[in-house]
Amino acid sequence: MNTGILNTDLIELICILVFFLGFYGLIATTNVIKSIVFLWVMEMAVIMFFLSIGYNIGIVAPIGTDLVPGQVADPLPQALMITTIVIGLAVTAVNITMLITLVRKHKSANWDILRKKSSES
Amino acid sequence: MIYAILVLWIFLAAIIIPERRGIRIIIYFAIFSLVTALSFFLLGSPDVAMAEAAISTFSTIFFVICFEKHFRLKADGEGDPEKKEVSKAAAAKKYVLPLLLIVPLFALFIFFRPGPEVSTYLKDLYITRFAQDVGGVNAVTSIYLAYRVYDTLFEALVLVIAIVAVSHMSAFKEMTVPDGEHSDIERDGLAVFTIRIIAPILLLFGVYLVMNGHISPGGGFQGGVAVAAFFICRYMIYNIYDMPVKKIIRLEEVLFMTAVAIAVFGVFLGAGTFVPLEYLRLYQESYLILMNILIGLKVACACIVLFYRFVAIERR
Amino acid sequence: MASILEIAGSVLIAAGAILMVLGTFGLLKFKRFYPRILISSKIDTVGMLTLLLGLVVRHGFSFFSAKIVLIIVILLILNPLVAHILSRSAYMSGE
Amino acid sequence: MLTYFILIPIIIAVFLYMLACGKKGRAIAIIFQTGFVGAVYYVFTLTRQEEILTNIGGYDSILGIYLREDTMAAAFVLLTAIFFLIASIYSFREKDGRLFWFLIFIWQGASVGIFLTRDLFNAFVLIEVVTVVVAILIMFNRKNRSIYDGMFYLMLNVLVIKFYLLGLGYLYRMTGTMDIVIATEALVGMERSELVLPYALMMTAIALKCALLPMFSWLPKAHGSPAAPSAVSAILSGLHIKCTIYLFLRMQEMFSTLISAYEFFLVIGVLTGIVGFVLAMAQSDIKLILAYHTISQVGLIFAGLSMGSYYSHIGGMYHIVNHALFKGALFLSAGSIIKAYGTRDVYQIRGLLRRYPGLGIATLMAILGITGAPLFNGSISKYFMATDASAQMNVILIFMSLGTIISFVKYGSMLFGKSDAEPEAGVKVPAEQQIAVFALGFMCFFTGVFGVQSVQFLFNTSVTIDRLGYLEKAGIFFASAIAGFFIYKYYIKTSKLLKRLRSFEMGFRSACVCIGVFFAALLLTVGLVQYYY
Repeated sequence: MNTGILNTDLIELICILVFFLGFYGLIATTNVIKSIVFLWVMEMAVIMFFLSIGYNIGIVAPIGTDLVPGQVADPLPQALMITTIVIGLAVTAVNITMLITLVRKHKSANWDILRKKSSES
Repeated sequence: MIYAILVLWIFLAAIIIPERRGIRIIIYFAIFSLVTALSFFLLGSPDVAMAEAAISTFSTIFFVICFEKHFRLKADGEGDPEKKEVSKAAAAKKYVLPLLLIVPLFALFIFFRPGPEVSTYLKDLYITRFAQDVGGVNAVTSIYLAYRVYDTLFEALVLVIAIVAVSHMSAFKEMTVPDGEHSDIERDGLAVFTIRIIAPILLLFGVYLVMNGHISPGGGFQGGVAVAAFFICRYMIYNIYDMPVKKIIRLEEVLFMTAVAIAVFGVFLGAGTFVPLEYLRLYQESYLILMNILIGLKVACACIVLFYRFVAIERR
Repeated sequence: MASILEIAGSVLIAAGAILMVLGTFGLLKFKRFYPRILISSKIDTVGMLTLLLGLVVRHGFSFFSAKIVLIIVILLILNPLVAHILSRSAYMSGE
Repeated sequence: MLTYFILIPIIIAVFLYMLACGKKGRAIAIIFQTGFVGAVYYVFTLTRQEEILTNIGGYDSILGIYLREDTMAAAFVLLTAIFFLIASIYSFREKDGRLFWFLIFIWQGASVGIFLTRDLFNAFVLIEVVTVVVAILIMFNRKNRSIYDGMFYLMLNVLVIKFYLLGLGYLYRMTGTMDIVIATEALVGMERSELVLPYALMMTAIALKCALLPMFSWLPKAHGSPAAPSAVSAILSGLHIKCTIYLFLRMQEMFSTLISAYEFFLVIGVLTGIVGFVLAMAQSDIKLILAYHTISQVGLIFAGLSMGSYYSHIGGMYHIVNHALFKGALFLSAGSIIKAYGTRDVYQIRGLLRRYPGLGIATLMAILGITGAPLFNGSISKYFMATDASAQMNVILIFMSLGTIISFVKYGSMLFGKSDAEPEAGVKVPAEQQIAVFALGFMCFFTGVFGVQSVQFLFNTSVTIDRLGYLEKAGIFFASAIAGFFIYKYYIKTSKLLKRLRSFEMGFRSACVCIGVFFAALLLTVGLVQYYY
């Protein structure tokens, strides 16, 4: 049981690390396409965190009859995360359409240049 | 084993940051998504892993088209007038300065991290109750389609809005490509031949996922994307742009309305309580299958439209 | 009886793993594109197939094995295709 | 029962979009909105006795999702219904109506959903729906820089919602539920130090959506966007911000047994208020003046809600409603003014009262409301805020209202005078727009005269106003109005610093840094207070 807690702990740390890597990427890059990629990376980190709640070695998927609560993964975060992923897809599609329209207009995908050219027009 | 994969995961997330070449970013991102899906599976959630694998394929297509457009336009036009040779000191400044914020933030985060106790109250309730409440075998689908179908409806709504948004915000108003303006893809005989073999299997797999969502991993969403992939294969085989997009969008809206109606009559009104006990199981299973089919078709429609918009119209 | 099958399966899995390690070594050793694609398709096809066959042998005749056989079939179709497309596009872009 | 308040607008939205009926569609829209107000009012009266609960699906225990409508939620839902009715009347002749009504109706349903839901994950889903809808509406006419604005808004909001989700994950891990009420019960026995992180994560997300101090850069872009229809700007300022303030209240309530960062939000609120009106003074675009003013008013609301006394809380709550009324009136009239005069420059528009008396009077009433003139609604909420406040706080409030007055002297100078940009006699403001603007303007007056009764009606609590204290406030208002007029005339008009501030703008990366800084500050404050006590 003790090792089980340690396991979740380590995965949680990794998730936070990737979350902040994504955040760092957002601050450090000037390219909008890369920003969208990093938003996705952050989302993956959050989803991984949700799924790792209650993780233990030897845990199985919550599928089947007569499940024992101690041995299966938590089904609620999984159901919620499917929702999150689908929303992420929709938002990314909207985002990229906006971006392509902008790129077509200003011939650049740089945050600073886009801002400058947008306020000119 | 999962730790080895997670280390690779961190490495892939980190390696995207300094990368400047678009094609490499896409490749790293695709591998990142695949590794994520694999670790989801190892964490005991095959449903999410499938959804992630399906979605990452789609978003990779989006990114490819976006980068392609970007580079072609950059090469066509005058390029950026402001573009200067970036000195090493400036580049270092760009990457080192944010660290001054991120590292303390990370340290603070670790410092204030709450303890590792996990409350399993709700989980235990779900595990022990879902079989008799909802009648499914897959707990995830049961929650997704019955306990929290209210969330799922809004998730479906976001896709509807996204499609409306994509066609509204695009630089091109038309829904279909006029003749003679296709940007043909370079096609290879062997590839077309193989895709011809694979495509029916893909369709079969998608239908299997949709129909068996309530008893095995998968479900409407994952299956729907696989069905959409079949139509992508069709595009790759014949290189045609004759998708009736308007009709598909209309169909998607009708399916959404139907899904709302089924959810209202199946769950919100508490219809399960009025069904005689000997038919309860039948009622519950048919509700789950019906809902899975509706959502699967809806998602398939949405993905087809999105793919078509991006590949046929935005790419021009 | 089962143990013989298990041993045979384990041997196959080990062989697959060794093939993969050798392939990775080759991938690092060669610098040009075409040798690399040659090696990487070895990893994909031979190494992976041996490993999966080992799993099938270990598990005997079951639903699980059937699914793995399906994976083997898909791999057999797709792997050569991927290698072909990669080398073709490399050739066309003038590598 | 409550489910249908959310689902029916959405179903009608998709229905209208599918049938693609342009002129019939808007008639259906108005009829539906009127009926919706009636239905909401009926439920509103029901909630006076007890709160209404709906268990979706009727599953036992806490397995499903609960919707609830209590006194506070009922007031917000009523406000939403009335506001959307007026906005619909205003934009009766909107071009491209098919898409417009589709998005407006979905927005309405999702907003009502945010007010009613008890489930935090459901709130997340609804917020995402609203975010995408708003992003499309911001760039509705696809002019000038609106696509950049829309993308900026969307990406910043999508980024910050990840913080919310991570905090929600921690909360779920600790309490094992996502329901606000049950989580409140579960949190009682917890250690304070454990909750610091989820609190900070979720509050950062909410603070960005409320446009608190370092993170307001998206708001002027979104609210002042030239491409958005005026009704959209009005709803954004009047209602959309309130959704997140409502969530802030609920979240504070949930954590209040262990964490109360009231001092932090008080300081941030005051600073936001000051920065907001300073930037508003610098602008010359009338929509941007109003947009920056929204920031200032949100700061004031946060200050009122965080002061901690009963009366200041009531004042903050009432100011939310008031702000919706007068900011709605101002944004709607601004839309008509821009159409009539063909310019957005505040210095070129003159003689509004003479040309368009209806619009002019409504604008005047709204200005009197927002500056806190006696007999108008702003004065009531500001009076309540100042009732139990300390002496320093009183000074700060007077200073903030002085700032508001100064910038509205500038805005109000549109009402009088003469200029070249005056329109030909032919340009007419449609009747329904005048009706909508006038209705909101009149409501500012009405809720001011019957202030005490309105508070009792909306929030179901009893309040009293001390006549003498109110007179004193009125005296202070007149004094500061005169002071404000002279400050505007002799300092603001000629100030070089303010002209430089006009081009103040944050890029995306700086906005991300601001999020990080705010998060760190909140974490440190809440964490250090914990060691201090």
